[in-house]
Amino acid sequence: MIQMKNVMKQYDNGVIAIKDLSLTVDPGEFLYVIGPSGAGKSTVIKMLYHELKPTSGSIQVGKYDLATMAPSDVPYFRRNIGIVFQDFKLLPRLTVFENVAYAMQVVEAKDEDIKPRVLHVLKLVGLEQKLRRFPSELSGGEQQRVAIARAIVNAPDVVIADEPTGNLDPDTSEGIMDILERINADGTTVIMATHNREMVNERPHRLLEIAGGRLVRDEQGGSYSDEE
Amino acid sequence: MIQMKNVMKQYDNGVIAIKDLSLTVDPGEFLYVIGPSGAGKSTVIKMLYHELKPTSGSIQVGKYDLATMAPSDVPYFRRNIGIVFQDFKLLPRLTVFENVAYAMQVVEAKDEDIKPRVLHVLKLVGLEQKLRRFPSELSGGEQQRVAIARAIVNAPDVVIADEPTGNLDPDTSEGIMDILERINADGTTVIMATHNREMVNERPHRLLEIAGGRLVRDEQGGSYSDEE
Amino acid sequence: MKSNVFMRHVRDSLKSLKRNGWMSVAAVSAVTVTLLLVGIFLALLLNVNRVSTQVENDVRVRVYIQKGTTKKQQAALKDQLEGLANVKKVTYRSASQELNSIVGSYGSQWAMFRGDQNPLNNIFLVDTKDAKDTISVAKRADKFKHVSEATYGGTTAKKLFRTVATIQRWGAFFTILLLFVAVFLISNTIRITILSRRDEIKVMRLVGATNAYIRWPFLLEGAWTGLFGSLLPMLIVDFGYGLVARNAHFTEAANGFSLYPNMPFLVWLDLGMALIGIVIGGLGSVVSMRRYLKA
Amino acid sequence: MKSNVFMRHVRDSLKSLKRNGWMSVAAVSAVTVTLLLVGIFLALLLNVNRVSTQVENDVRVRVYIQKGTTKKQQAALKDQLEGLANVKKVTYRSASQELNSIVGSYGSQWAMFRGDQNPLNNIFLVDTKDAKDTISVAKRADKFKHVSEATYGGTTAKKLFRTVATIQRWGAFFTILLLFVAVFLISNTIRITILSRRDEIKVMRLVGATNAYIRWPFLLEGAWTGLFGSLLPMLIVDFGYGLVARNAHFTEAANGFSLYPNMPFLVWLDLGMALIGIVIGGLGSVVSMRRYLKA
Ligand SMILES: Nc1ncnc2c1ncn2[C@@H]1O[C@H](COP(=O)(O)OP(=O)(O)OP(=O)(O)O)[C@@H](O)[C@H]1O
Ligand SMILES: Nc1ncnc2c1ncn2[C@@H]1O[C@H](COP(=O)(O)OP(=O)(O)OP(=O)(O)O)[C@@H](O)[C@H]1O
Ligand SMILES: [Mg+2]
Ligand SMILES: [Mg+2]
Repeated sequence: MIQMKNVMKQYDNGVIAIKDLSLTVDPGEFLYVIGPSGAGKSTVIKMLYHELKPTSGSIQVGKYDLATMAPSDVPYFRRNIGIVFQDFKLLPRLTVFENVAYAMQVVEAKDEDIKPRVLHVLKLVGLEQKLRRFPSELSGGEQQRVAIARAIVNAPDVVIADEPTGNLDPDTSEGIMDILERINADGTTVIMATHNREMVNERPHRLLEIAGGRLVRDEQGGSYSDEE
Repeated sequence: MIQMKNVMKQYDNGVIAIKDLSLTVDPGEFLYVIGPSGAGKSTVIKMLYHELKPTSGSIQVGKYDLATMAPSDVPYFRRNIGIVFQDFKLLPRLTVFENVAYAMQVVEAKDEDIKPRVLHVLKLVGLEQKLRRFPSELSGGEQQRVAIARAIVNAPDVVIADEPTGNLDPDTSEGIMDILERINADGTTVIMATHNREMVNERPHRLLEIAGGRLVRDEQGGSYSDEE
Repeated sequence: MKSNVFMRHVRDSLKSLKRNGWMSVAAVSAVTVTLLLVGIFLALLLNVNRVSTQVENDVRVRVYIQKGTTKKQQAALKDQLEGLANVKKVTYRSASQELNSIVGSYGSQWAMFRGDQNPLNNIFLVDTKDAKDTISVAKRADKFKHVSEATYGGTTAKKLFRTVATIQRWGAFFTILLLFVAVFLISNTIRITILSRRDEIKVMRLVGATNAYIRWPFLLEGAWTGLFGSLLPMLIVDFGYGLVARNAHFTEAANGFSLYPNMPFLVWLDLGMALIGIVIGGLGSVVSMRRYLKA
Repeated sequence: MKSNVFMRHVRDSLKSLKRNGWMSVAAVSAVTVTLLLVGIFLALLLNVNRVSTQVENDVRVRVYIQKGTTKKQQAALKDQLEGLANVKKVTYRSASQELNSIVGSYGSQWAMFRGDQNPLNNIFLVDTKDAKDTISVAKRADKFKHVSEATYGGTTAKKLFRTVATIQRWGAFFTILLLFVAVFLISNTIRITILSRRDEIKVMRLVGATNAYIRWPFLLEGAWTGLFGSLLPMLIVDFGYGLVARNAHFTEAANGFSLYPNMPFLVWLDLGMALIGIVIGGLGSVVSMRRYLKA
């Protein structure tokens, strides 16, 4: 499903964020990515959905080899991936409903399918009362939940989430985790960068730890507190 | 120090985010504000530093009555408060160093005082290596730490932080909490909205819980997990 | 593209225009002011061009008829002149009419020549189809029978031709300059608005939108901006030109000059302004976006 | 404000201009193109105005001297004419010079009047200080001794006055329109850039900056934008005007018309453009920011 081989990433300013990282993720896995602030978690995730290109090494996601993929294929490639960005990246000029619907419109879903599906996922994340709000009229956690709803609305093969519960209280976080585990149970691959120790320890899955741009741990059901 | 009396806040779109909230904070207190996503934590915090005005009720912070404060006094009022915004609000066109220095420049600090002080606080939050980076070249947690450095650089009377550890790993969060507790021990009032159950439970302070726009709990040393 | 998708783009573009609030207002008003300038100056330049052509056409060949020529011979000469290539019209003026115009501009002491004393000849004024033909027509008429002399104003006319050519050359230069400036300013305004929305465009890419899908609403929004920006200039230019043309009518008609009549002229001018607005607004959007549609 | 704080604002404004990258480029080039238009059209309009005044000043009073007036009497008349209020210059032209100019423009059959046959008078051409005084000077000269008649071109002159007045009225209108458009377009461009940075301004407020402290770098950045935007237009206009004026020199001098000489003219024009850029750029920033400095 996903294969990274000897990936190195140097940013334009010279920072080497990822040094040498190889990784295989099978379809249907649930993967935590942890590591200290600035370790390189977001960098890895951004390379997975091709926002960033690796400086060297190769990345294969599904049938796409990201190094050789034509620019015109990128949108189609991304349609199989639902992404929750660390900074949400909602469209400021669209309402909650429209933000989520946009992700369906771009895959040319039919109008009559869009409405019920969008309402359904917004209900899942507990925002069914705020359809007409603009992102600027939402609390931080509400914005984050819109981002989550948008990521799952197309029922993608892979959901990649960068700290999807950073702005959520523990109860709401549990709710979101329930959703992610449920879609994972239905076959969706889930990759999730997180700082939430409690969650990692209480809901064990495969755990990847990155530190200083290197993979320092990759263990099934590992727990966050190991190093303490 | 801080006194809110029967504060009600209705947003322009009609949402009543805070229903009737009264609150007194003494100088030197350390206060957690918790509550589910959308409860009204950020709204209370924004009223405290006068980004929002209450629809009714009165707020007194230090010698300022926020309802009657002249617009020209607002900057001077804010200089006694260090704020960590939930969405960071860094200036995108300034480097890490400049962002923190800016907060000192506006209070007309001398150039020769600015440099050592800025370097000091950036070292505290672990960013001494990234002085010349722009915010867009930082990881989420690094941006959050710049925001924290900016909030404390002027050694204000009050630090108000809206989820200052939402994007930080547990270890870094501990470090930030150490800093906040240290300046609190030196007499600074600290008010902090957070979702971090572990932290609230391990470092007990006065705990304020907001739900649905109302104060539902206010107890010294309360713990997050009470309701579970 | 399916037609319901296109309708969605149209709806989205209008929604976006509305939600962009002040940014849209600023962009539309930049287009408005630019096109207003274009409309007004273009109306001026085109009419200067027209009038200068009319002035040039005022240059006529003066054919002096020998004294003692009979009416019949005069009529034959007129036919001959009218038969020349490039001749549009031949007008007869008697010697006393000629003298009157001299008295009018050179002073009354010329009046003593009135009547039999009149040393002047009867003349034919020959209008050519194109002012440039004046010289050749004069040369040919000079050789006809009963013609004592055929002149075309000599150096004065040559000077006039040169002046008119200069004016028209500069008119063309200023017209092109104006159009270039308008195109640049409108597309530049659009560019700035796109620039301030580059993050939005990137997000659209990130959630799987194709470039075409992203482009359409922006293209349409740019075109709307251009269209809405051209409405006020059209109104003002139509109204203002109508006013000026009406007032000018009496004074100018006396001099034999005329502005373009309102009707087809304003339609073309309006169409030109609307087209510049719409095309440059839409194209400007698409071109400005290119850079953000790469990754 | 302490001077080191001001120097900081200057540094910050330049830094910000640089870091805003394409946005700055777009703003500067909008100013460039606008001022280029202003510079070129202003050079045109001001010169049209000047030449039309020169044409008007060509209208002179013609004082016909009675036949048989002695040289001495003529000299006395000349003194008298020069003594009139508003008279600038009095020029003598003999009857044969007059006839020659008629032959030049009306045809050679007038040549038969050469020599003793010449029915024309010797005349004085009187230039007035202001073309408008022509009529009153003519009226007074008419009553002097040895004057058979004093004319000022009659309806032709009146028509000319009217035409020149119309041209100058329109010239003023277009100049004002142009300046208004320039001011609007430049401030509007600045407004859009400020609009796209409103969040920054709000953040500055939130970290305790006073409005004055926030305003200065933006004001200066706007002024730099205006200044840098005026450099290219200054160069182009200076160079282009030099070129045109040099070429026009020979042809126009012959007609007695002249463009403004480069030297003080271009300095004023450049100064005007730079001032518009700097002042509107700076003021535009400050005005556009007002709304975001409220809370
Ligand atoms: N656009 C960029 N340009 C330059 N350096 C960058 C850029 N983005 C991130 N970095 C650097 O790369 C390193 C890894 O960043 P990354 O965002 O992957 O960290 P992270 O593990 O996601 O951290 P966090 O938990 O704080 O979000 C950091 O040192 C960061 O400063
Ligand atoms: N600008 C706004 N306009 C309208 N409604 C708003 C605005 N900001 C927040 N709200 C609403 O007010 C309520 C309280 O929001 P607030 O941001 O205070 O929540 P919060 O407790 O900080 O939540 P979180 O933990 O998710 O940040 C929410 O229902 C939110 O939707
Ligand atoms: Mg990250
Ligand atoms: Mg909040």
